[in-house]
Amino acid sequence: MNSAAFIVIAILTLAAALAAATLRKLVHAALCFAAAFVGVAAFYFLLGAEFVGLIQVFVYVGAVAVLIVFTILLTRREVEEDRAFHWSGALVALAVFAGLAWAIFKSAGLSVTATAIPGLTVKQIGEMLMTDYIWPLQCIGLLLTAALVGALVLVMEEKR
Amino acid sequence: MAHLIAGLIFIPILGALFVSVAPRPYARPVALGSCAITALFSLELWRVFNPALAGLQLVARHDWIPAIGAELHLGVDGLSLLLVLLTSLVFPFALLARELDRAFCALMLLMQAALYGTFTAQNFVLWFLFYEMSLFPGFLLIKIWGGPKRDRAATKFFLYTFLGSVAMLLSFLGIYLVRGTFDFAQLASLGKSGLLGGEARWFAFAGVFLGLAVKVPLFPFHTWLPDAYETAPTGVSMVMTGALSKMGVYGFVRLLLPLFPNEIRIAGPWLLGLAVCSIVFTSLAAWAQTDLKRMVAYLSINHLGYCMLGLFAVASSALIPPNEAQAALSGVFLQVFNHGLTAAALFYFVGLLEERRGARGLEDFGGLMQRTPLLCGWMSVAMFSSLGLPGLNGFVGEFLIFTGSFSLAAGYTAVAVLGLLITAIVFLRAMQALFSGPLATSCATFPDLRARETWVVVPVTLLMFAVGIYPQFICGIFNSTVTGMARLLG
Amino acid sequence: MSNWTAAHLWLIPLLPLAASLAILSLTKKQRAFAAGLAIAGQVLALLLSLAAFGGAIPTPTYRAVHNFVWFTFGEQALRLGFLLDPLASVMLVMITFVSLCIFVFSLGYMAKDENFGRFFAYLSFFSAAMLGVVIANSLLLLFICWELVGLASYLLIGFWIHKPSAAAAAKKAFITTRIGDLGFFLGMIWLYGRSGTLLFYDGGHGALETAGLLSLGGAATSIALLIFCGAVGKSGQFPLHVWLPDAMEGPTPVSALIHAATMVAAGVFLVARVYPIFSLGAIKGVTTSLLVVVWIGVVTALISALIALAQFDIKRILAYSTVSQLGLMMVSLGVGGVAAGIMHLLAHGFFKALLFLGSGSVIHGCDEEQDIRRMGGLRGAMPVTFLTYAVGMMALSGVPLFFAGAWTKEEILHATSLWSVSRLPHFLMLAGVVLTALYMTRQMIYVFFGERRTAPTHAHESSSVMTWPLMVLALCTIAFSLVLTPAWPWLHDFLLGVRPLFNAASLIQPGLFLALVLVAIGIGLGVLIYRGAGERDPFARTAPAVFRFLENRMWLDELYDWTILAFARFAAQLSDFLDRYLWDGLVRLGGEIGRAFGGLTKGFDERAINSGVNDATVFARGIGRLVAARHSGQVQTYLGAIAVGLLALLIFYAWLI
Amino acid sequence: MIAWTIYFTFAGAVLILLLPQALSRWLALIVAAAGFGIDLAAFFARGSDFAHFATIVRLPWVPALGMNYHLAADGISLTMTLVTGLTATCAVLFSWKVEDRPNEFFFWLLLVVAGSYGVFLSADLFLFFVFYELVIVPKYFLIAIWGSTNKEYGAMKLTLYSFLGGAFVFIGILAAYTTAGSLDLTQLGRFQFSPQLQTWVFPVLFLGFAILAGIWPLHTWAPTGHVAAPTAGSMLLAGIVMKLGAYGALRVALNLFPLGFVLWSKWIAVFAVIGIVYAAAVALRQNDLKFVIGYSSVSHMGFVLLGLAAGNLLGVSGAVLQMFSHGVIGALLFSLAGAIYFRLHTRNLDDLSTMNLARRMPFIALAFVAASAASMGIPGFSGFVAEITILVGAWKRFPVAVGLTGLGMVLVAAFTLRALKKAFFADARVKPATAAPILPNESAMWAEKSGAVLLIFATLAVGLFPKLLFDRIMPAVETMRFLRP
Amino acid sequence: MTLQSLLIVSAALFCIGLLAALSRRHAIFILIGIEMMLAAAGLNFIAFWRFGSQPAPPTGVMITIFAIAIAAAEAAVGLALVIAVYRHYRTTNVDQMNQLKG
Repeated sequence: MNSAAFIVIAILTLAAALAAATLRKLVHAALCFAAAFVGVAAFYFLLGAEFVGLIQVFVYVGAVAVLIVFTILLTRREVEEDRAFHWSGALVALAVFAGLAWAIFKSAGLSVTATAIPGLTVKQIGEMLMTDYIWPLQCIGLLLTAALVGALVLVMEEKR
Repeated sequence: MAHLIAGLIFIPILGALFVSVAPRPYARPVALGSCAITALFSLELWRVFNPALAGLQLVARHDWIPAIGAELHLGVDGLSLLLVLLTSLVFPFALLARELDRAFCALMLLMQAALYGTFTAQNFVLWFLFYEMSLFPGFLLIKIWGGPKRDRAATKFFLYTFLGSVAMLLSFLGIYLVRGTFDFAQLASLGKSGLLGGEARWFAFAGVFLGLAVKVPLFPFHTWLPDAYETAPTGVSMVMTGALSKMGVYGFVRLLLPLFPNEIRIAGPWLLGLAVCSIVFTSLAAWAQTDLKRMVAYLSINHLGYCMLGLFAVASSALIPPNEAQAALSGVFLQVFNHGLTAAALFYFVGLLEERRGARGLEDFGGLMQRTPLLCGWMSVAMFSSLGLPGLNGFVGEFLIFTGSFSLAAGYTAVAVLGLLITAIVFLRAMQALFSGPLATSCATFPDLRARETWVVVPVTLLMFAVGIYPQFICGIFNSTVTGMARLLG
Repeated sequence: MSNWTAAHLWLIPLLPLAASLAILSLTKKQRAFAAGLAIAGQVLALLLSLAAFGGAIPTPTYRAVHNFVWFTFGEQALRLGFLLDPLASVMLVMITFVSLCIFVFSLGYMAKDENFGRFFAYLSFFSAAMLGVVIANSLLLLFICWELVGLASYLLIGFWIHKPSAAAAAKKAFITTRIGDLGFFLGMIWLYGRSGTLLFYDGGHGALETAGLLSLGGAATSIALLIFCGAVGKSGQFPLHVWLPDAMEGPTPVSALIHAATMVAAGVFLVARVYPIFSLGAIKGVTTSLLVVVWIGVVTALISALIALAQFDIKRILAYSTVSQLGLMMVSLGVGGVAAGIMHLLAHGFFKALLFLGSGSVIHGCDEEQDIRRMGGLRGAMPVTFLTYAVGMMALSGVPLFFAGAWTKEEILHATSLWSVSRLPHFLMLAGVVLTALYMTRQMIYVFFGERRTAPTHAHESSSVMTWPLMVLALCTIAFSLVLTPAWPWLHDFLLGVRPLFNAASLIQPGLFLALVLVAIGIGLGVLIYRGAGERDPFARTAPAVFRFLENRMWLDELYDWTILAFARFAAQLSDFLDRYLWDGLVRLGGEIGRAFGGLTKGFDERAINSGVNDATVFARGIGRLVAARHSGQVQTYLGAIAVGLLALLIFYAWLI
Repeated sequence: MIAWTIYFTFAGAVLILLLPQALSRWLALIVAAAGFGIDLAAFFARGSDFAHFATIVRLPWVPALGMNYHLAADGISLTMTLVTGLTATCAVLFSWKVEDRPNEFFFWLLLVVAGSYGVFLSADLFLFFVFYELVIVPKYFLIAIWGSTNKEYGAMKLTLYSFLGGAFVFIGILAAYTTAGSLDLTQLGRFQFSPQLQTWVFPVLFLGFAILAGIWPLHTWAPTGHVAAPTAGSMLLAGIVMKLGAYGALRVALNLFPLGFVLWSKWIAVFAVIGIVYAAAVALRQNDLKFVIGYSSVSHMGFVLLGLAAGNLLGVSGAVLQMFSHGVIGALLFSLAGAIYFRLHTRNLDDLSTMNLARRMPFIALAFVAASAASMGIPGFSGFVAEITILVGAWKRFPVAVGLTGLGMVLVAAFTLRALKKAFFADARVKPATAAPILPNESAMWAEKSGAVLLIFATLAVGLFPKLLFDRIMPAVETMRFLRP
Repeated sequence: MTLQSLLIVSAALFCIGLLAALSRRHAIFILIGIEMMLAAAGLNFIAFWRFGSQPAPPTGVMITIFAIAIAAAEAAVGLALVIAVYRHYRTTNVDQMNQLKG
C-alpha cells in the first residue's frame, strides 16, 4: 500500500512542482505550487510526521500560496506572464540532479525500509520545543516578529 | 680580580651613556673622566698581573650561550695586557685632539669598550662580538665627522671589514661544527694536529685569513685604509691606527697562528710575499702621496707589514728555533705597541697642522721650523720614531722583528729592509717640505704648540724615548707570553 | 783611576749628551750659557778621555770591557757593553780634542747666528753620539750611536734650514748613508742570528772572539761585506760618496767636525773594529771582503782626487780631498795595514779639521764667499789663517818630516806595496799622492796668492777665538808626528799592542824619498800650472771636456738621478697608481657587481615575479569579467555558481570514494 | 593563564568600538600591554613545562567532527606570544597619533593581535585555521583604510596571497584530517602518515604557510604590503604575521609530516638561500625606505626558512629565535620609517638625503642606527645569535648554502648601510638642505621613544643573553618529531 | 518505499526548485524555486529521521518545523520586497535588478 501511495504521491508532487516552475502564467504557477506543497505534506503524513505535514499545509498552502497570489494581484497589471526562460538553468539543474542521483545510488546502505515506530505525538513535540529547543524556538519567534515588522515596513507606502 | 677586566669593558659603556645625557660642554670632561678611570683600571691590572706566568690570568668564565658553545670567557696574558694598556693610552689623547660633540665622545667610548673586550675575550663568539662592536662606531665617526669623501670611505671601511668578518665567522662556524668549541685555548691546542681535514681546512683558513687581513690590513686588502684614515677626524684616525688596527694583529697572533700552523707553513711563502709587498708597495705609495694624512696612513700599513712579516716568518718555518721565534714575536708585540703610540702621535701632529692651515698637502706648508720650532721639533721626534731611529721606540721593535725573521726567512727579510729605506725617504721628504725652506706666507701666523697640545705631545714623546731607551718595562709584560707562544708554535 | 774610567766609560758620551739636552731646554737668549755648557761638557769629556787613554797606555793589549743587559725578550737577554782598548782610547782623545777646538772656533764663527744655542746643542749631541760609536762593545750599540751620528749630521747639515739647498743636502746625506746602513743592519742581524751575540768581546763569548768567529762559518764574507756597506755610506766611499760634497751646505765648523775629522772616519773605524770578521779565514792576509775594501778604497781615492782638481768651492775641494783620504784609509785597512789606516785617520782628523777651520776663517773673512776664483792674495790680510792653512796643506800633501800626514801616508804606501795580490793599488796610490799635492797647491795659490780678485776687498783676519784653535791644531799636526815616525812608532805599536822601541835608523827609508819626490812633483806641477791663474782655470783651458767632466763630478749625481732615483720615483708612482686603480679598483668592482646584481634582481622582481603575479590576477579578473558580462551580474548568476560549486563538491566526493 | 591573552585582546577590541575616541588609544595600549605582561609572566613562570605542547584548555566544540577548542603552549608558542605582545604594544605606541577613526583602527589592530595569539596557542588544526584566517580580514582593512602608497593594491595583493596560502593550508589540513581522523595536533603529532601521503601533503602545506612567511618567489606581497600598510600595520606584518606562516610551517608541516620534510628540505633550503641573497640584492636598489625594510624582512625570513630546512636542533631553535629577533627588529625598523613618514610625508631616500635628519631627529637616528646594526647581524643584537645558530645548524646539511648565505649577509649589511646613510647621514654639508622646513613636532614623542627603547632593549637583551630564549625554545624543539623522522 | 527512493524524490524536487530559481526571470518564480528547495531539504530531514535507527530523538522533525517557520518568514519578507521593488522600479523582472553587480 505504502509503495503504491508513495509512487502516486511522488508523481503528483513532482508534476505539480514542474508545472509551478515552468508554467507561464503566474497564477497557474502559484496554484501548482500549492499543489506541490500539498504533495510534500502527504509525504510527511506517509512518513509518520503528521504534525509537520499539517504545518506544511497550513503554512504553505494556507499562508504562503495566498500571499503569492496576493502579490501577483498587487503587481498584476504589467506582469502576469513570464515568458523568459533560460535553458542554461535547466542544464545546470539537470546536471545537479544527475550528480545527486548518482551519489544517492552510489551510497551504500540507503535502500533500507522503515521500521515500525511509535507515533510522534504533538505532546511530545511540544515538550521538546519547550525544553531542549527552547532557545531555537525563542529565536524563531523573534525572527518571525522581525520578518513581520520588516515586511510591513517594506510594504508600507512612503508618506509624502 | 677578574672584575677588573669586566670593569674595563663596562666603564666606557657607562661613560658613553653619561656622555650622551650630559650637557654638551661636559661631554669631553666626562669622557676623559671615564678614560681616566679605565686607565687606572688598566694600571691596576698591570700591577696585579704576574709577568712570570705564561698563561691566562685573572680569568673570568661563565656560561653564556651553551647552545653554540659560547662562553663569557675573559682573561689577559701579556699580549692582551699590552694592548689594553695601549688602548688606555691612545684614547685620552685622541679625545683631546679636537672639539667634540656628545655623540662623538659616546661613540669613541663605545669603541674603547669594544677594544678592551676584543683584547681580553677568550672565546670566539665573545671576541667576535667586541670585534664587530667596534665597527659601527667607526663607521659613524667617519661618516659624520669625516672630511671630504667620507661617505665612500666610511662605507668601504665598513663593508670591507664586514665582508672579512663574515668570512671569518663562517670559517669559525665550520671549525665549531667539527671541533665543538669556540674556546681559543682549546682550539689552539687542537691546531697542531689539524683542526679540519681535506679541502675544508683551506676554506676555513682562507676565511679567517681574509677577515684578519682586511682588518690589519695586509696588502692587497688594504685599500680601505688610506681612504678611511685620510678622511677620518684626527681623533678617530689616532684611535683607528693606534688601537683598532691592532685588533687584526692580535687576531693573527691569537687565532690564525695557533689554529692553522700546518696551513700557514704550506702557504708561508705566499703570506711572506704579501707581507713584503705590504711593506714595500705601501711605503712606495706613501712616497707618491702629497696629502700628509694619506701618507701617514700608508706608512701605517707599512709598519703593520713588519708585524706581519715577523708573524709569518715565525709561523711558516718548518723548524722554529726558539730564539728566533722569541725575537720575532717580541718584536711584533713591541712593534704593535710602538706603532700604536707613534702613528697616533703622527696623526695628532698632522691634525694640528691641518687645524692651523686648513689644508694638509705637502705643498701647503713651508719653513715651519722658523715659525713653530717646538711643534716641528716634537713632530720630528715622532717621525724619526716612525722611521726607526735608534734611541726611539720604533727601532727596538723593528730590530727584533728583523733579527727574528732574518734567520727564518732571510730573503723576504732582506727585501723588506727596503721598507725602512723608503720610509726614511718619505719622512725626510715630508720634513723637507714642511719644516725647511723659506717660511710660506700662509703659515706666517701659525701659533706654536699651545699648552693643551703640549700636554698631549710631551707625555707621548717621553714615552717614545722611554721605550726606545729602556724597552724592558714593555718587554717585561709579555716575556713569559712570548716564551709560551714560541713553544706552542715551535 | 783607569779602572774607574773604564768602568764609567759611559760618562764620556753622557756628558755632552746632558749638555745638549740642557741647552735645548734653554731659551734663545741664553747664548753664552749654552756655549759654556757645551764647552764644559766637552772639556770634561776630554779630561775623562785623557784619563782613559792614560789608563790604557801602560798595558799593551789593554782591553777593558763593561757589559750589561739592555732588555730581555722571551727567555733571552739583549746585552750591550762598553769597551776601552787602544783603538777606542786614541779615538776618544782625538775626537774630544778636535771637538773642543771646533767648539771654540764656533764661538766666533757662529756668533751672529740666531740659533746659536741650538747649534751647540746639536754639536754636543753629535759629539756624544760619536763618542758612543767609539766606546761601544756591541755592534748594536755601535749601530745605535752610528744612526744617531747620522741624525746629528742631518740636523747640522740642515742647520740653516731656511736654505732649501741645505735641507736638500741634509736629506740626501741621511738617505744616502741610510742605504749603506741598511746593509749594515742586515749584516748585524745576520751576525746575531749566526753567533747569537752582538758583543765584540765578552770574555771569550763575543762575536769577535774565537768561538764567535767560528760560528759565522761561510757567512763571514757576506756579513763583512754587508757591514762594509755601512762604512761605505758613512765614509763617503764610492758609490755612496755623493752626499759628502753636498753636505758642505752646513756651517763650516760642522764640515770640520763631522765631515772631515770624525763622523766620516767612523766607517774606517767600523772596519777596523770588526776587522776580525773581515780577515776571518784569510790566506796571506787576503779575503774576498778585504779585496772589496781595497778596490772600493782605490776607486774612491782616485776619483775624488780627480774631481777635487776641478772644483771651485773651497769647501768642496776639501770635501773631495776628505773622500779621497778616506779611500786611502780603506785601502790601508784592506791590504792589512790596520794600524796605518787608523794612524792616518787620527792625523787626518787633526789636519783636516785644521784645513776646514781655516777655510771657515777664510769664508768668514770674505763675507761668506766660498768660490776660490773670487779670492786670491789673502796671504797678507789673513796671516794666521794663511800660516796654519799652509801647515794643514803640507800635512795633507804629505810633505815629509814635520807633518803628521806624511808619516802616516808613507806607512800606508808601505803597506800597499807589500800587498800580495796586486801592485796596482800601490801605484795608483802613488798617483793619488801626486794628485793630492796638486789640488792642494792649486787651492793655496787660488786663495792666498796672486792678486786680490772680486770678493775679498775688505777681507780681514778672524778674531782670536777663531785663530787660536787654528794655531792649536796646527801645532798638534806638527807635534803629532812625533809619535808616528818609524824611528819611534809609538802609536803604531800601541795600536797593535806591542811595546814601542826607539830605532833612529829606521827613520831613513826608501819610501820616504819616493814620497818626497812625488810630493815635490805634485807641488811643483801645481805651482807651474796655477801660477797666475785667473778666473778661468788653466786646466779648463787645455782640456775643457775633461775639466767639465770632473767639474760636474763625473755626472754621477745625474746618473743616479736618472737611473736609481728615477726608477724609485716611478715605482712610487706606480704603487700609488696600482693602489688607486688596481687594488682599489678590484674592491670597487666588487661593489659595482653587488650593485649590478641588485639592479638585476630588482628588475627581475618587478618585471618577472611581481608582474607575473599581477598578470595572473588580471587574467583571473578577465575571466571573471567575461562570466559576469554573460550574466550581467544578477542574483541568479550567483545562485548558479553555487549550484556549480555543489556539483564540483559532488565530483570531489566522487573522486574521494 | 596565557590563554587569557586571546580573550583579553578580543574583549579589548570589542570594547574599543564602544568607547569614545579619546580613550581608544589608551585602552588599546592597556590591552596590548596587559597581553604583553601576561606573556612575560607566562614566559618567566617557574616550573613551567616548556618542552611539551601542554594543554591549557580543551573543550569539545564540534565533537562529531572531532573539533575541539583546544589551546596549548610550549616554549616555542610562548616565545611567539612574547614577540606578539611586544610588537603589539609597540605598534600601539607608534600609532599614538592616528587621527582617522581611531576606534576602528585599534579594533582591527587588536583583532590581528588576538588572532595571532590564537594561532600560536591553538592545538587543534581547525581552530588553528580559523584563527589563521581571522588575521587576514582585519589586515585588509588596516591597510586599505589607513594605508599609504598604493594601498588598495597592496591590501588586495596581501589578502589574495594570504587566501591562496590559506587554501593550500586547508587542503593540507583536510588531507591530514581525512587520513588520521583527528584534528588534535598532539594526536596528529603521534600519527604515522604514510610516506606517499607525506610526499605530497608536506609541500602543499609547507608552501601554504611559507607564502605568509615570504618565501621566494612568492614573496612579493611582503614589500608591497609593508609599504602600503600604516606604521602599526607594517609592524604587525613584519613582527607577527610573517611569523604565523613560519610557526605554522614548523608546528604543522614539519612536525606532522617529517618524512615529507626530509624529502623536500633541500628545496626549502634552496629557496631560502635564494630568498636571502635575492631580497638583499633587491633591497640594495630600492629608493623607498619601507621597500628596503620590506625586502630586508624577506631576507631575514629566509634565514628562518633555512633554519627550518636544516631540520636539526640548532637550526630550528635558531629559526625560532630568528622569528623572535626579526619580529623585534623588523617592527623597530618599520616603526622608525613610519615615524619619519609621519613627520615628513616622504620615505624616498633621495628626498630624505637632503634633509639632514641626523641633526633634526637625533633620537630616531640613534634608534635607526641600533636597528640597522641589529638588522645586519652585528653581535650583541639578537639577529646575530639567531643567524649564527641557524648557520651552525644549516652547515651540517647544506654547507654550500651557508657559504652563499655569507654573501647574503654582506649584501644585507650593504643595503642597510645604504639606507642608513641616505636617510640620516647624507652629506648635508655638501648639499645644503634646501627643501623641507623643520616641522614643529619633529622630536620623537614619548610614546615613540618608549616603544623604540622597548624594542631596542628587547633585541639587545636577547642578543646578549640568548639563554633566556634558548632555555625555553630548545626543550620544545627537542621533543619535536622531525628531529628523529 | 525505501530511503533511496525518497532521496531521489527530494533531489528531484530540489532540482526543480533550482530550475525555477535559475531559469525564470520573475522574482516570484525565484521565490517559489527557493521554497521548493527548502521543502526538499525538509523532506530529507524527515526521511533520514524516519529511516534512521530507532528510537531516535526527533531532531529531523524539529529542524523541519523550524525550517518551515523560517521559510514562511522568508516568503513574507521576500514578497514584501517584491512589492517594494515593484513600486520603485515598476518591474518585477530581476534582469533589470542588477545592483549587486560589482
